[in-house]
Parts: sequence; C-alpha cells; structure tokens
Amino acid sequence: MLLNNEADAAQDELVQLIAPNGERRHHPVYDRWVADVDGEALQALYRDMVVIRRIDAEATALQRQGELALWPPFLGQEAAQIGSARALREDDFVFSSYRESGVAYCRGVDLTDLMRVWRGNASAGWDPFAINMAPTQVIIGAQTLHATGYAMGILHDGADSVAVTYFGDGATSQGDVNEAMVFAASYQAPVIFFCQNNQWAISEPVRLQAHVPIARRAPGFGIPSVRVDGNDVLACLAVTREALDRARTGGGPTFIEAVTYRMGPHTTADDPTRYRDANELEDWAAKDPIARLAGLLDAEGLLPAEVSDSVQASADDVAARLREGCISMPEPAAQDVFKHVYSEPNSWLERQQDQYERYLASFESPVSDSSEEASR
Amino acid sequence: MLLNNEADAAQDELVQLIAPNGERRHHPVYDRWVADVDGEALQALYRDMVVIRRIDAEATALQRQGELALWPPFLGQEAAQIGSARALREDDFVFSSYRESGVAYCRGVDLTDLMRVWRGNASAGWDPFAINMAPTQVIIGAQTLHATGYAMGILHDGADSVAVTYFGDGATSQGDVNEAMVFAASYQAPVIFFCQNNQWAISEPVRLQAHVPIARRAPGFGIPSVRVDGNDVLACLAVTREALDRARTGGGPTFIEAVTYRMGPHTTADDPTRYRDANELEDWAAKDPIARLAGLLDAEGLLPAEVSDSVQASADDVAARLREGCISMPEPAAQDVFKHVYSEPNSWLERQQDQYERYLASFESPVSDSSEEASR
Amino acid sequence: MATMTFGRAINAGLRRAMENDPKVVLMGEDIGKLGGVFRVTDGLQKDFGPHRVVDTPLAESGIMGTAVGMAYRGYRPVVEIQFDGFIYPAFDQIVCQVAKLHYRTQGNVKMPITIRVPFGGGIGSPEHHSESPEAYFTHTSGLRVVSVSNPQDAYVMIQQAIASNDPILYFEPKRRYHLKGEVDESVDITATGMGAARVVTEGSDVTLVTYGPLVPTARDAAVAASDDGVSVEVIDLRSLAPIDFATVEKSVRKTGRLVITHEAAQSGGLGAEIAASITERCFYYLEHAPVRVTGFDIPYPYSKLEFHHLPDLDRILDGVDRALGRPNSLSGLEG
Amino acid sequence: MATMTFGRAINAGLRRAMENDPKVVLMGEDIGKLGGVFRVTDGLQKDFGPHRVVDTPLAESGIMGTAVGMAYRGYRPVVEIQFDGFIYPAFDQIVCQVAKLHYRTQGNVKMPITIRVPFGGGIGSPEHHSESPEAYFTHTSGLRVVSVSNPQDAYVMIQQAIASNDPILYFEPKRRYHLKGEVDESVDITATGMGAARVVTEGSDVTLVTYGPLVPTARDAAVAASDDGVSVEVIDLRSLAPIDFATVEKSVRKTGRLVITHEAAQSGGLGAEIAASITERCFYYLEHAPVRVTGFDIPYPYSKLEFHHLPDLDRILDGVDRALGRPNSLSGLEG
Ligand SMILES: Cc1ncc(C[n+]2csc(CCOP(=O)(O)OP(=O)(O)O)c2C)c(N)n1
Ligand SMILES: Cc1ncc(C[n+]2csc(CCOP(=O)(O)OP(=O)(O)O)c2C)c(N)n1
Ligand SMILES: [Mg+2]
Ligand SMILES: [Mg+2]
Repeated sequence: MLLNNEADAAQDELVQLIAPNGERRHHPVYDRWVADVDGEALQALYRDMVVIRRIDAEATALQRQGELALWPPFLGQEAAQIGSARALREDDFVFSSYRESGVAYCRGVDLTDLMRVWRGNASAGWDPFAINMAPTQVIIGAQTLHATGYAMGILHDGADSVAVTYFGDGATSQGDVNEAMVFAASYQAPVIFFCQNNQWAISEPVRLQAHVPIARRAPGFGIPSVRVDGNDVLACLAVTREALDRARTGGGPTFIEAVTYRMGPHTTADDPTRYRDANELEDWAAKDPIARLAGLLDAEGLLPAEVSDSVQASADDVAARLREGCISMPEPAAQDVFKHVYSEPNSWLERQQDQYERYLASFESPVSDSSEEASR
Repeated sequence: MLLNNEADAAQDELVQLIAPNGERRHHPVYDRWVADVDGEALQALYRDMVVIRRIDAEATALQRQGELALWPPFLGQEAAQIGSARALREDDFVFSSYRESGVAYCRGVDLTDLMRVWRGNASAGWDPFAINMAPTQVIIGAQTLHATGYAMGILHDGADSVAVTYFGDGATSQGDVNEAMVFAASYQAPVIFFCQNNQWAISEPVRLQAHVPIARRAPGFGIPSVRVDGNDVLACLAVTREALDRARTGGGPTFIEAVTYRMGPHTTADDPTRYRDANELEDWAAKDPIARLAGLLDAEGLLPAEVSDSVQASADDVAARLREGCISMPEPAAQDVFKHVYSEPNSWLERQQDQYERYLASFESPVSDSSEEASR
Repeated sequence: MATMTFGRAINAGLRRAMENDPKVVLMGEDIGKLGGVFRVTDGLQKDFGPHRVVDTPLAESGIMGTAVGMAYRGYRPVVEIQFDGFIYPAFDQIVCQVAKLHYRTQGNVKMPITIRVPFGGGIGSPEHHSESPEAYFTHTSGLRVVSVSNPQDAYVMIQQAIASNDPILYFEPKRRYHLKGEVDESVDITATGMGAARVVTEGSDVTLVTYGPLVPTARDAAVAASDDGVSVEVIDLRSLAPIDFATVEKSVRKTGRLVITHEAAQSGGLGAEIAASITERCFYYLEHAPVRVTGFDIPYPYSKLEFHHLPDLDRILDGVDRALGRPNSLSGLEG
Repeated sequence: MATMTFGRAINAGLRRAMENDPKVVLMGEDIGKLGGVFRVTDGLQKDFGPHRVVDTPLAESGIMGTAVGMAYRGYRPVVEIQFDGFIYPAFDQIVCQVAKLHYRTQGNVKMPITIRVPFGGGIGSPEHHSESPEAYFTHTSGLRVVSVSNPQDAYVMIQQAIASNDPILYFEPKRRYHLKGEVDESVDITATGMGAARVVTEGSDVTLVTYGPLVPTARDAAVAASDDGVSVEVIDLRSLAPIDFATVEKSVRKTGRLVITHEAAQSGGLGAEIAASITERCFYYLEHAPVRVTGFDIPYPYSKLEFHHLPDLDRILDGVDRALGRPNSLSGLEG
C-alpha cells in the first residue's frame, strides 16, 4: 500500500485558541490544558511578551549603537517562546539555539548574562545549571541531541523532569535533528522537540527544506507531533503542557511545530530586503502575537490603563537594566584566554601561557637578563 | 491536531504477489506492473536467484578456505535484490552498500571483479561506469546522498534515468540517509531509496532503530513510500517498476521498504548465535524467497527437470568461474600503493614514492655510493 | 587590469569558470538570491539560473554528499561552506568519500569538487565563525588544500581549483574580503600551476612563511623589521597541501632562519609540518630551530579576546627576534 | 597479577570503573549482547544491565551528541566507536561540542566523556577499518588523546580516562587486542597521572618515539639494532595530547638523534609535531634532523598492500640508520 504525501487537512490544521482578531477559539482537545489560565495568568503572559519584545528592541538598538557585536532578533516569535517556556518547571532543562532569548528570560537569566555572548564578552552567557538552560547553540541542530541525551539521563535517574529543545525550520534538514528523533523514539526519552517554524532560514524559505508541513516528519520516527499557531501564546502553552505531561508520565517524546514568523532580519548583520517580499511581512504583521492577546484581554476588560501602564513600566525597567548591564560589563583580561580549556593541568597550554605572559610583560619592562631567565 | 504513531494497518501492510506457499496473490494496484511477466520471465527470475545464492555460497566457502578475507552474505535477500535490480534500465545508476552482490550480478559485474574487494585486492572491485553501479560502500548511509546528487544531475541533464540506492534497516538511523530524503524531496530528484530491512544491523534488532515500520518514515519528508514483502521477487519487481516510472515521469523520489531477513551472519567474521534466537531463523526459512518462487513455478508446470537442471548448470558454471577468477587473481605490485591518489602530480607523494622505491631497491643491491646519489 | 575587492575577485573567477564550462555548478546555503552571507556569489544565480547556482537545504553533509553524486554524473560542483565552523558535519563525506574515491576506483571516478571555505578570525564574530581548520585537511591524503591572500591569486586560483580534477579545499581569509587589489582578468590560468609558493618580499636574514589572512600582516612585519635592520623574506605558500617546499627550502638555505605564522592552534598545526620538513631538508643550513608564531591551543575565544589569540605584527616580530637568537621575552626558555 | 589479553584488560578496567561509579555508562553499537565486534565489552551488559551498557541506534553523531547530553545530566559516558573509520560522522559533535563546552561555559559544564576507538591497520580489513585519525584530535584544543600499547597500561589508563573530568580519546591498537601481558589489578590508578611517557628500553645512540600499535615493533627494532651495535632508547608516548615532551627531551639530549614512527600518514601527522617541538627544545643537542618513519600520504590501501604502507621493523631500522647518518637507501637525498 503506497503511503503518500497528499495533504491531510485534519493533520495539518493549526491548534489555535486565540484567533488573530483576539477572539477566544474553543478546541475539543486543548482547552482543558489551559482551563486554569485565568485573567491574571493571561495578563502575566501579556507582560512577558511585551517585556521580551522590549528586550529584543533594546538589544537591536544596542547593536546599532555599537554596544553589541551582533543580535539575532526574535521579533514576531514572542508567543511561541513565552507560551512554551512558561509551561516548564524549574527542573526541566532547555537546549536552545541562538534565537531563544525570550525563553532564557523565562528561565530567569540575568539580563547582563543575556548580553554577554552578543557583546563578545563570552562564549556562553550564563551558568547552565543556574537556570537549567544550556548556552546558546550556533551549530544548527546540535543541541537536539544534547536534549535527547539529557532526557536519557532523566530516564536513568527515574526522574520526571523533561528536556526541551528549541530549533528552527531550517534545522530540520540537519542529520543531527533526525538522529535525535531516532534516539528519542528508540528510548522513549522525555524530550520535547519544539520547532519554531519562522518560515525562513536566513534567506531560504521553508519550502526549500520541506515540501510538506514539518509536523508530519516526527510520526514517521514514531513520535507524536502537533502543529500549533505559533503566534497564539495560549495555544503554545496548551500544546507544550500536553507534551510535558506525556513526557513526565512515561509517554516519551513529542514534536511541536509552532508556525510563526521572523519579522526582523536573520541577525542584525542580515538584509532581508535582498530575498523577501514586503507583502509577506505585512500579512504576518496582521497576525502579531502581542496584538492578538491584547485583543483578547481588551475584549474581556483585562487591559485597563493601569495594567497597560504597569506592563510598560516593567518593560522600561527591564530595558534600562539590560542596557546598563550591557554597557558596564567589565572587559576581560588577557589571561582569561587560557582559562578553562581543560579542567586539569595541561603542559602544552601552560607553556604557551607562560610564553605569552612573558611576551606581554616585555612591553612593560625592558627584557630581563637572559642568564637570570635561563636559571628558571 | 495531534499526529500520532498508532499503527495504521492498511499503511503497514506488505505488498505481496506470491504467498509463502507459492500461491499467486492478486493485488489491485501492483498486478499491472508485472502483467508482462510470463512464464519465461518467471523462470529467468528463478535462475537469477538460484545463481546468486550459489555465488553467495561459493564466496562463503572461499572465505572459509582462506581465499577471501571477508564476505558479507546476502542469503535470504535474493528476491529483494533480483526483483529490484531486474527492474532497472542499463542507464540507471546504482549506489549500494556492501551487501548487494546480487544487484551487482544483475548489473553485469565481472565475477572476478566481484571478489576483488573481499580478497583484499582492491578498494573498489569494478569500474563504476562500466556497469553503472558505484563501488561497495562501507560507511553506512553515505551512498544515499551520492544517489540523490546523481539524481539531481539527471534532472539537470533533462534525462529520464533514475538513481537507485540500497541500504539497510540500521542505516535509516544515520543522519545522511535522512538528509538524502530532505534533498531528494526538495528537488524532487529521480531517486529510489531501496531499504532492505533484513531485521538486523549486526547484533541490533530493527526495533532499536525504529519502533514503527520504516516505510512510515519517508512520507514525513514528502516522499511516497511502500512496504513490500522482500522475499517475494515479483512484488519487489512490481514496486520498483512503479517507483522507476514515477521517477522517470517527473514524479520524484520513492522509498521502498523490502521486509526480508538476513539468514546468515552479518559477515563471515560474525557469530549470530551470540545475539539471536534459532527459532527466528526457522520462521524466516519458511518464507524462503527461492522456495516460494519454485512453488509458483511448480504449480504452473514451469519447473520441469530440464529447467531445474539447466538452472543448476548455470549456477555450477558461475560458481566455477567465480572460484577460478578469485584464486587466480594476480597479486598487486608494491608501487600500486601510490597510484591514483591524485589525478595530477603531487610533490609530497612523489618524494615518498621515490624514497620507498630506493628503500625497496636497497634490499636487492648493495647501497650505492652516496656521492653518486648526491648528484641526482 | 581592474581594481576589485577580494570577494569580488572570487566572484569574477566563479563567473568565468561557469561561462567556460556548463558542468560547473555552485551549491550552498544562501548562495542564490542572497549571494551568500559574504556576497561572494552575488548576482550569479540571477545570471546563470537556480540550476547552476543551487540554494541547498541546511545540511552540510547533504551538500557534500550530493556534490559527490553530481561529480559521479560528470559535474564539477563548487560547494560553499558558509563559515569554517560549519564544515564539520561534512567531514565524513569529505575525508571518507571526496578524498578517497579517485584512489579506491583506480582513477575511474574523478572528484573535481571545489570546497570554498571562508576561514579565520578577526571579524568579531561569535563562536564557530572564526575557525582555522586547514590542518585537518592537509593531513587528509587525497585532498589538495590552497589558501589565497590577494585578489589576483583569488581570481586565478578559484578557476584553477575548479579546472582541476582533484578535490580541493579553497580557504578564503574572510577578514580580507574587503581588501582591494589589481586583478588582471586576461591572465591564462593554465599558464601556471596552482602549487607554487610566492616570495612576497625578498630578504636575507630570516624566512617568514605564512598563507591566507596573515600574508598582509607578515608583509607589514617585514617592513617593520627592515626599519630595525633585519631583512625578512616573506613567503606566501598559496598551496598548503602539497606545500612547495622547494621554494621554502631555497629561502632557508639562504637565510638559515625560519619563522612560520598561522592563526590555527600551534600543536599539530601546519607550522609543525613546515618546521619538520624544512628541518629535514635544511638541517645543516639552519642557524636556529624553526620558530612558530600561532594561535594558542585553545578553542577560538570570544571576540573581545581574539586579538590575544591571533598572531599580530608584534608577535611575529617577537618570533623573528627569537629566530635571530636575539634576547627577548623568551630568551633562555628554548634551545 | 593475572595474565590477560589487551582486550580483556580493557574489559577489566571498564568493569572496575563501572563498579566504582554508578554514573559510568557505556554507549555504542553492538556493545551489549554481542560485547562489541572486538568483544571488549563482553559480559558487561549481562552484569550491569542494558541501562549501563547501552546499545545505540546506528548513528555516530547521535551517539556522541546524546553522550554530551548525558554528561550535562551528570553521567560519565564511555562511548565505543566501532572502528576508527566510523568516527567522522561524530566529528562535528566532538570538535564543536565535546571539546569546547568546558571552555565556553567557563568550567561550568564538565565533559567527562571517554571515546574508545579501536584504531590502526594490520588486520587485513576492507576500507575504513584501519585508519589512524589521531592527529585530527591532537590538533583539537579541549581534547586529550591517549593511546595504549600493553595490557597493564590499557587497564590503568581506561580507568584514569573515565575518572578524568576532561574529554579523552582513548585509541586502542586493534591489531594488538590479542597480545597478552601481566596485569596488576591492585594498582592505585590515582597514584600516577595519565600523561607521562614511558621509556620502554633504555639506549644511548638514538631515541625512537612511538605509541600504540608500533610499540612492540619499535622494541623489536631496538633489539635488532643492538645486535648491530646501535643502542636505541624506545619511548612509548602514551599521552598524545599533550605529549610529555620533557621525557622525550631528556632522551634526545642524551642521544642527539630522534626517530619517530607511526602508522598515520606523514604530512601533518603527529610525527611533525614531535619533530618540530623537539627541534625547538633540543636544537643544539641534535646531531641530525629528526627522522619520520610513517604511513604514506595515501588513503589506507586495500589489505594486500597494507604492509607496504605500515612501518615495520626494517623501515624503522632504515630510519635509525638515517638518523645516524649512515649511508643507506636515502643517502644524499636529505640534509
Ligand atoms: C551547521 C551550521 N550550518 C550553517 C550555519 C549558518 N546558519 C546560521 S543560522 C542559519 C539558518 C537557521 O535557520 P532556522 O533553523 O530556520 O533557524 P532561525 O534562524 O530561523 O531561527 C544558518 C544557515 C550554522 N550556524 N550551523
Ligand atoms: C558509519 C558506520 N558506522 C558503523 C559501521 C559498522 N557497521 C557495518 S555494517 C553495520 C550494520 C548495518 O546494518 P544495516 O544498515 O541494517 O545493513 P545490513 O548489514 O543489515 O545489510 C555496522 C554497524 C559502518 N560500517 N559505518
Ligand atoms: Mg527559521
Ligand atoms: Mg540490516
């Protein structure tokens, strides 16, 4: 019997709980996963999204002002990041790419730490164990295997934590991501594959990576998957909670495709006008995740001026602290270049460090007498 | 909507045209692909299977006698190899692993060439362009990308040839095989992924690689797939013909899972009693591909003694030529070690070759006078 | 003669190669409409079409493996690896397939694949964007490796690489993409081989060997040294595997002193091979052990520290002093 | 003291490490019921269970990447790569992740991963089963690399590797798996570091440096040379990154002559680093340029030719002759 790839409308349908106009949509399966989300909780999600959008804008500004070397904006992906990350427990562990600053915010990252990598002051901004989130990953897809291995460790420990890995639509083409699904399915590891399909991998449209919806990939590996409106924070929360529950109760991995849009450039070094149509951006602007939740809150009277103002104040405060932390970051010392390559002493490196320190010292004082040196 | 991995019986059903007892089964879709296969053609397929089984046995014997360094038997997989390979046109191109000696036979490989690699006399036994089949591939899965790239070249050329790649169940876990599917789907390349699921990857059962039937993998990449009884030569012929037709007419790639069984050890160096049950072998022996076709032929009066005898004589003849070619293979010369590393002169290698030749020569004649050498 | 940037010169060379041979096909991530993240393929898809300039899915092993298949089919793929640090997923296909197929098939299968790799540091990038992986490939038999240091060589050598029937790693020093130079587009690329090293500046006291990004730095160092009365001969290797040791040997027989500089980590770097080979070939001419001025044995550091890692003019001069046996920061530590 | 084969000694070391630390987990293809294709893990799954001895899907990048995740979770994975030639699909995870995570996280994330690799040739295998890829890893900062040459070292060093918080490539010379030797299982593995080279036989005329599979061959060469009146000091490096140059230096200061032998291709091989470093450290003690006796710059050949590629006793003796400046096959070619 030939298995074909003709569209199965039901399969490809997006889970949506808030329509683009802000209307609450009911869903037979997923409503129950957000039944506890009351007005206050919705306001909190709103606050999160506004704050991280402000972080994104502030970081972009810092880059333009020369305070950051680079910044990968997540503008437009706030619902996918907040909805999923707010579903997590503290003891869950996140393995993300480079674009999940919104997720890092939810994990409680220090704002200065969030800037370190992008200012060029670190290769990893934070202590992964302090916030249970691995550092940014630049090698596309590599982190999905780490998450899977971590989840195998959870199984081993008999714990009910979950590993969650974030990656993009482009990443699904990498061998590593597919191998991660093989391992996750084989061991039934408690890992969630959270794919933010933001339609683009730098200049390449998602159609170059896949002719069928990405969510269809995982079932072929034996992993259930779900396609969710990635601009709907409630829907993202719901599907992530369901997946977490499955993982915690021995049900193994889940694949989530959050269909969203990268409204900005790939990074501040990119110029999207070279490859994409302005119209496309407009279409997606109409589905803006923040405006959408604001619509729902408004309709339910949950967005009075004092709430708006307070959210605004939070965002201002975060932005100010972010900027301050960024520009007052201490400069690293030359010797730092040699630190932590190994956890144990290494004769090759010690020799090089020793030579380099003498070399640096030679700029400060006249070269010392060679006989004295020789006696060392 | 959650896409799950619950078994869909219809999807997982094997295409079968000959039952294990030799009865012809009718199939609504695939009968037409073998409508032209008359008694003579069936006898030819039978002859092929008997001959390659004899090749396999002879090579195994040669290994036991120390004439081959190693041999990977394909015992039990004759129908999958003959059925698929006999569907091909001369201008199609095969990229296989190491176990497809039966396919190479169909491509017209010289019998001595077939033994070269396994005797340790070559890294590639034949000229790929002489039989339109790439040499054996040891790196699991690597060849699937070569086939896909070759198929991209066919597209480019506007030709209607097809690239066919063979690989095992274990190989499906490799990143390369999954990336090959991504590329094949993206460009709609005319390539057939022919997976011989022989239930084992050395000592690992297929369940370790995949909890769901392997044929389900491809549709998630946008590639139609089919699951076929790999011990049924007619069914293998039918599904391959259909896939070839699709590829030739612009329909892109197809994935075929041929469900079969490796009745022998992984290679002559392996001892399967360490990891698998004797009962399993018995079960599969009852589905033997050759006995099955013999049953059908018998029932239809197509296997009289003169046919059996002639087939036997063919097999004997091939075995004799194989053995003779193998044991009379000339030994390589020392200088061969340096040949063909590059197609253009290379100063590093020339120097090493020069040194080594002088070194070898020094065993033949006394070391020449150093002043004479110095003048070189 | 036209003045053009380094990147533009490669672009012009690619264009010329594509015009001359319809079997030349470019493959890579974002090389089409975007023209590559460094714009090296700018305009080529527009002019040659998406079948000659192929945007690929995001998978380096896939790119390299399909390029092998294209080569089987008679094409001459030119693969762009977006950044040095992203070549590793393709490592298996490069070392086990690309490098070996000609040998194992006794020459029946040619692998005329050119692998373009923007490499090296100095541009303030985050992790994995500043690697110098050349030594992995120079140690891989069956591959040729080149690196270019100026627009003219870039223009000529990309065409020579594409024309060669052997697989070639073509390393482009990314921090020099904007370097401008004269390019003679009328030059006959078949007139010279690709393997010859070039003496950049002649000198008599010390031989300074380098390639790619550090060639301009080495030249500056030679100028600075000459102010100090030291005559430095700078050699740009151009071909890293094989290395034109005859040219280096000739120089060292003259100077008796050798300094090698590269960005890659010292241990097991190309400098080791050069030091070892030249010591073998010129032992009785050497006045001092060959000196290596290289990156440290550390992962490439974050950008605020990269100029501590990268050899610069002062560190090269310090190396020259050491080769001359002059008292300096390391006096008494060696020899 | 017990007599055991090389393979058995590693097995015993693995068993001891697993008994001592429940966080030690073995991962790889066919390591469970089969006990690995070389039977090195024989019996371990039966005794420790399938959660401690994990048969993995057939995907090396997957194995290495999940091992990284296990390390994040506090485990100490011991990964078996079935054969040297199958390590390349994992290359990206090894060089970009395993090697770098400690550095980039400023020590917050430890990567106590041991990667066991049966390596080298001489067993008559087909392609990709006889590689010597060690130089790729010794050039990769952040990794440590060791190779063992006898059952006692194998037993001790596998435990030391597992106990170390740094990632370690542990190269096992597959053609010596059946070599037997005495193993003292009571030895305290913390008493000595893993990095020290070992003087196998003392000598005064030439220093002969090697590791792994060629240690027995080098020892035999020393015996043969002594019949000829030449006293060869054989050093087994044991640690390949970093190399204990102090021990080699001491020897070369005494002998003035250095021969290095390994199976890997010459250009860019470990021999280049040893020659370069020892020349730097002992220039004024050297009577002759360091001599390299290695595999050629070719893909590993098919087995009928492998003994032309692999250094053997005669080629090593020829190298010793060269280092002594004796007239021999290459007289007049160098220097
Ligand atoms: C192995 C590797 N190859 C290439 C790159 C260069 N690169 C960085 S981001 C990117 C696109 C990623 O697209 P996607 O996975 O959709 O994530 P997004 O950037 O859209 O969040 C590419 C090609 C890389 N970082 N790593
Ligand atoms: C990259 C790589 N990893 C591991 C191996 C070792 N190996 C050789 S065959 C094999 C099993 C392959 O199983 P499968 O793909 O099912 O093919 P089969 O042997 O059953 O035909 C393994 C693990 C290899 N050759 N290449
Ligand atoms: Mg994307
Ligand atoms: Mg199999």
